[in-house]
Amino acid sequence: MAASTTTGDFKVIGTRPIRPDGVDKVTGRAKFGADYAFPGMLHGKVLRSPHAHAIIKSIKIDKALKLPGVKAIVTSKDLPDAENMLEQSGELTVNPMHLSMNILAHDKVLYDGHAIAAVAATSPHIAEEALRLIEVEYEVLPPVMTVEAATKPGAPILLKDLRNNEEGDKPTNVAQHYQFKRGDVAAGFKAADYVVEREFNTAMVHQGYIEPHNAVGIYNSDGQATIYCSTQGAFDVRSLSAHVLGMPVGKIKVVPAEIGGGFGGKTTIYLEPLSVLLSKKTGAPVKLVMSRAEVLRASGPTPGAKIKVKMGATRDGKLVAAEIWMAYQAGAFPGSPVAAGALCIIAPYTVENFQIDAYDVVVNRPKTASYRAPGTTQAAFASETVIDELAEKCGIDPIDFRIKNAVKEGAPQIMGPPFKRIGFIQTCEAIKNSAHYKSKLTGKFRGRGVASGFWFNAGMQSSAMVNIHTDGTASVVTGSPDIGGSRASMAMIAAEVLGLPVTDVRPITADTDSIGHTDVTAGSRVTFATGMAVYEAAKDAVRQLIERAAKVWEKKPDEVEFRDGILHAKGDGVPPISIKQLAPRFPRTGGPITGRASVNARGVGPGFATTVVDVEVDPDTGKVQILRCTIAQDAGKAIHPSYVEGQMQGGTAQGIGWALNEEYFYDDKGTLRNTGFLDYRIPTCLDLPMIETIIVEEPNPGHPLGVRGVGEVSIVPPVAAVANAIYRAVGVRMTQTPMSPPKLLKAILKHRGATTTQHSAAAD
Amino acid sequence: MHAINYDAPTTLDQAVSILKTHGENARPFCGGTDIIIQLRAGVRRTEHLVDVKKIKELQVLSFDAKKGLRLGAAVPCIEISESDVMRRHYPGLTEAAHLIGSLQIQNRASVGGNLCNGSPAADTTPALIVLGARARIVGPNGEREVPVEAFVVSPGRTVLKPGELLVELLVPAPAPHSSDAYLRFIPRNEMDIAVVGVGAAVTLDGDKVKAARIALAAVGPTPILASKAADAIIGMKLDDAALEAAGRAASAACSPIDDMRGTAEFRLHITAVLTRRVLSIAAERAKKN
Amino acid sequence: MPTVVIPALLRKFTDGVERVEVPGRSIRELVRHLGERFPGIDKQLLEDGDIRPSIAVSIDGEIATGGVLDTVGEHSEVHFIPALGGGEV
Amino acid sequence: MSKKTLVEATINGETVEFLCEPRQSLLETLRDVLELTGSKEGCLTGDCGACTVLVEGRPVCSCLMLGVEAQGKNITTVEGLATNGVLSVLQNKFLEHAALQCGICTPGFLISAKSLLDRNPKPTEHDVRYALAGNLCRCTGYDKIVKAVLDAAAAIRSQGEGKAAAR
Repeated sequence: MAASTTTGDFKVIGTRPIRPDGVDKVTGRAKFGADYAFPGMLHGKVLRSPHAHAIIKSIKIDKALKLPGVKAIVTSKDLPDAENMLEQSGELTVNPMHLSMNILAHDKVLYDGHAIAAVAATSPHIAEEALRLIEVEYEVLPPVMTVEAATKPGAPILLKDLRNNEEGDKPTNVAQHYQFKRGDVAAGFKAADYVVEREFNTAMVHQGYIEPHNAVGIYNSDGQATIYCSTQGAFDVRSLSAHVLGMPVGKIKVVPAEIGGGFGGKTTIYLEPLSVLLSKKTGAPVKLVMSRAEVLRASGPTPGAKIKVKMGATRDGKLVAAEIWMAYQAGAFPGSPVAAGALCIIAPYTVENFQIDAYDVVVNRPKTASYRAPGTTQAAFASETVIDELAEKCGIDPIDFRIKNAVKEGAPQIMGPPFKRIGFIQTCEAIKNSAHYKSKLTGKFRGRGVASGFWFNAGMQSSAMVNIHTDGTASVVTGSPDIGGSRASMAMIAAEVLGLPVTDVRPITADTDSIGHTDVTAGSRVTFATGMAVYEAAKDAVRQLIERAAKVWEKKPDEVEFRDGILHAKGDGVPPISIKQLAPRFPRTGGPITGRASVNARGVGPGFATTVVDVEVDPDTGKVQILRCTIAQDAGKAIHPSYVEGQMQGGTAQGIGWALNEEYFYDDKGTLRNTGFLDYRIPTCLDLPMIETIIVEEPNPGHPLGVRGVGEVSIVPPVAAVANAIYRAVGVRMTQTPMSPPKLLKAILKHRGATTTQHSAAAD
Repeated sequence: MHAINYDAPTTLDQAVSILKTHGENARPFCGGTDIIIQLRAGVRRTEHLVDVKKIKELQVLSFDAKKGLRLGAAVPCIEISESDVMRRHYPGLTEAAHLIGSLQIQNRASVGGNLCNGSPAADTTPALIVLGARARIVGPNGEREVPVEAFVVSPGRTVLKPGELLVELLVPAPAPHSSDAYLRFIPRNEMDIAVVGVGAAVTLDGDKVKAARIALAAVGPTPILASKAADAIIGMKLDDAALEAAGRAASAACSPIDDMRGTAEFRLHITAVLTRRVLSIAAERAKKN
Repeated sequence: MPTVVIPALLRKFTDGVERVEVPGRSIRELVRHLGERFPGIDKQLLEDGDIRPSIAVSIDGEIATGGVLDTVGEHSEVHFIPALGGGEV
Repeated sequence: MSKKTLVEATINGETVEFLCEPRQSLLETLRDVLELTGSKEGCLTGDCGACTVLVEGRPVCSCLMLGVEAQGKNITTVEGLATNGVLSVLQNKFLEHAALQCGICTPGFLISAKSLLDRNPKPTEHDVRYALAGNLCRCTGYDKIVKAVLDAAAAIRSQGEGKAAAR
């Protein structure tokens, strides 16, 4: 891979063409997972635990099986044994035993909503009625809902085999301890003029994609299974399902349907192996679709966190020390993104002395999954609030404070290696120079807050093919499900290299049998890594076009040049020809042209974003209105600026929802109370202003087009930015999410009480 | 959902007869925006849904300056919020109807259905109560009228007996120098259920309050007529002290719970805040009438 | 000689030393030499003869993808860090 | 299983007859019986709006209406928005403005937006946001959706003016 960055003129990249799948999406023709139907198809439903923590003593299915229309029922007895070990699967590590236990509870249920059995019947209504006839006997255990409850001495143990890296053979709920440190923390704090120390608590929140999980499984008598589903990674569904079902990977084909949002939540499996098991038992295709309540109770939200941050700065605004303790709720099985959170929490700043301790803790909540910059929004809420406070103590504008401490090329990352070319300061400068930040915010109970965020982005494996058709147009085949418009970017990259108009390039997302392995659509990696594969595949096609033209002209390939879609013979007066003119000659010059490339992409460029938010607080109710919001983000190079802006706006909106109202609300029995969009409150159209965007383009030297991932970092700053804005509006520092009206009002009243007491004390 | 039967009678007699035949196993069905969800979730069970939308008595929306308002139980909320007559004479009830769910919900849900669902958080119920509305009920044993404040008996349960049907709501004509208002508190700006709702109707005599009614939603097991809160301002000028007193009395009338929508403590505070705000709005409107 | 930066929690094997120079031209050789000098540390890094799935290797500032097969230069700086991303399923 | 009922309705301008159980929602009927899968299921509680269709020109959540209630009604789904294969102004504006990412909410938004523009040709930003508040989108932050609807309104108005001038 050439490390040089293309900065030349682009013809297609940077323009805003209509997305190739657009018409299907506005006419209702696009087929999402739940839209698939097959002759003789059965409908499946899943029985779920009403208890947060209980031993399953028995499951009786006889009555349910007798209900007319019921064709099969599966429980964990139908699953093969799976190994208790760790294996790499794309962005995630996988423990097959834990995965199997999450698909169908083995001997214990570990959260409200944990799957116990699945039914296939001739209609979804009959399958649902059958669930009520399955009799499960439980021995209910005390639920362990928080990090504190899970780590106190004598806490009930969720997983009897769980051991961590520090406590030897002692059963525990702490799955892992991570530590990162550098320099001399004590000396650092000694040098500090100001020290701020606060404890933060964030609620578990959900990605909130509008499309529920779904799967159609078809098992054939020859042992071959096909799964249609909405997923971020068809190849991961294949390998994870193979683990759970004890099937060879090669016996499973996964066809990725259109996907109605994922944000990380559709990188694992829930229904897919059940659809195959039920199909195997019945001989018919079986479709399962989760209800919204099932999505909230039993898919993978992102952890609630407890984070203690202590940071020190000198009077002139230089950060000198940080001491951080963080513990994340992994859910019922190990594997929260707490390590990522730890590596990101102060990543935007140069701090010479720090120690970060991070703990992954199991609790009786659903197993968490990825959510947009996993683990980092929680972390940034804590650190960026403390930084805001330090800036205030130093009397420095919060943006200037960030710029003063910002990491630059060559500065060591938390994990050690130095940064390459990055655009953090540029995002700060962009906000500082924005019309928004320069505007004056007037009015009572209004405040402006800023915050920044960092996310690594991911590389990993991708495959791509570029086929040149007989009329000189092309198709681009990749294995990356398109959740935000990435197909448009893939077509644009191929069109740029081939010198074709983008409308002459059709992109498709292929199934697992039709393209080489491609890792999950996550980690902001599609435009970066799959884009790299597409770029290489298109270059491969160009190389072949040159060879063919050389053959036609009876020249050597190095005597042919390819520019803007036209082949030129060097030297003599041979008239140049276009791909279209050359295409009819393919049969006589060696057959069809397919460019191919597979990459395990290196050269990932991290992303930074800085966000400014204006709020107005109703001091009598604690309700917050977002008045104005602007985000600046480094995209490296924006292939399709509209969809880059879309990622920035969408992440910002999710961050605002996280800040203000979203939370998992469990009662004292560990039952989730808000299982629908009525009480799991994601922002509506009326809750948000227009979200202004500034795309910063600081090219990533590790990508041929300068691309960085853009999908995730936008969600990182808003929670802290809102908290900082609330502080400036009403004088209270919020240290928990959501900053919902009851919580904010309580803080305001407490603050008002405190200030009144102070005033009256002064008056006395 | 379990299997159900569906009927769509076109006359009151037919409806009552079907409801009587099936007794406990039948339920009137209107906009469906609550009951379909409840049947799906298994929190309510019924064998027969009796769709009452085709009965013309339930679709009446008429206003008479002397007799007041007749509001058929099946009139969708959207017709109320789009009605100039309603906005002029009953602005509080109109805004309550306008607050229910999204436009998609308002096109289906009715004020009568909102009442029969028996939720303590129903937005239109306090708005009806403050107007002195009465519910006209028809059943196998004839007709009866019940004041709206007595209609809901516990969460999800009403005075309707098996076989009975709410036909219409009768609302007195507004007195001179009077008006009404309704405010609710929700965490977002749309799509939520009231954490607290407060309705008020005020009649002025010069700058003093001649008559008033205040009703509360989502702060007890049923909608609450807060008479003591109204008593606190009757005969008074609506100044800050009077508003404070009304707010305190309204809070005192509540018995809220902690839940995912808010803590009891929060609800008590918000009840006082909204009572002050809604009284000011109602009084401003009354001055113009 | 390449430099290996020891992760904080493995510094108990190195008496708290953070940076060590280790001979070798591949990750496999570096880990073997590390293990010879600091007994036990190699077992923390390896599983079935390759780098553990929960650990990523950074060579000269870039996440490497070849596990023990990746080659290192005379002056390379190597970090062992947690595998990033969304956690575990 | 409860007995199926024969229902006759006009869907996207065509008279159709279909059989459905009373417990089947209009959404289920459209998707599973009539194979019109453009209307989406997001919540089944009327909170997300992905299943929005027009019934007698008014937007409703088809998940909260029974299939049997469609008897004699005139219903429009996303499949009925284009005319003879030509996209409506709204559909085109959604594409031009990149007003969709995953696209699962798009059918519902298009229907709600159509209902707004049919009644209010000159909506303000607030009018648009209010009319779309019953439709949840998790991808876009709504910015580009609101802009697309405002631009569609302007385009429809100028078309109308063009036609008026031509007369």
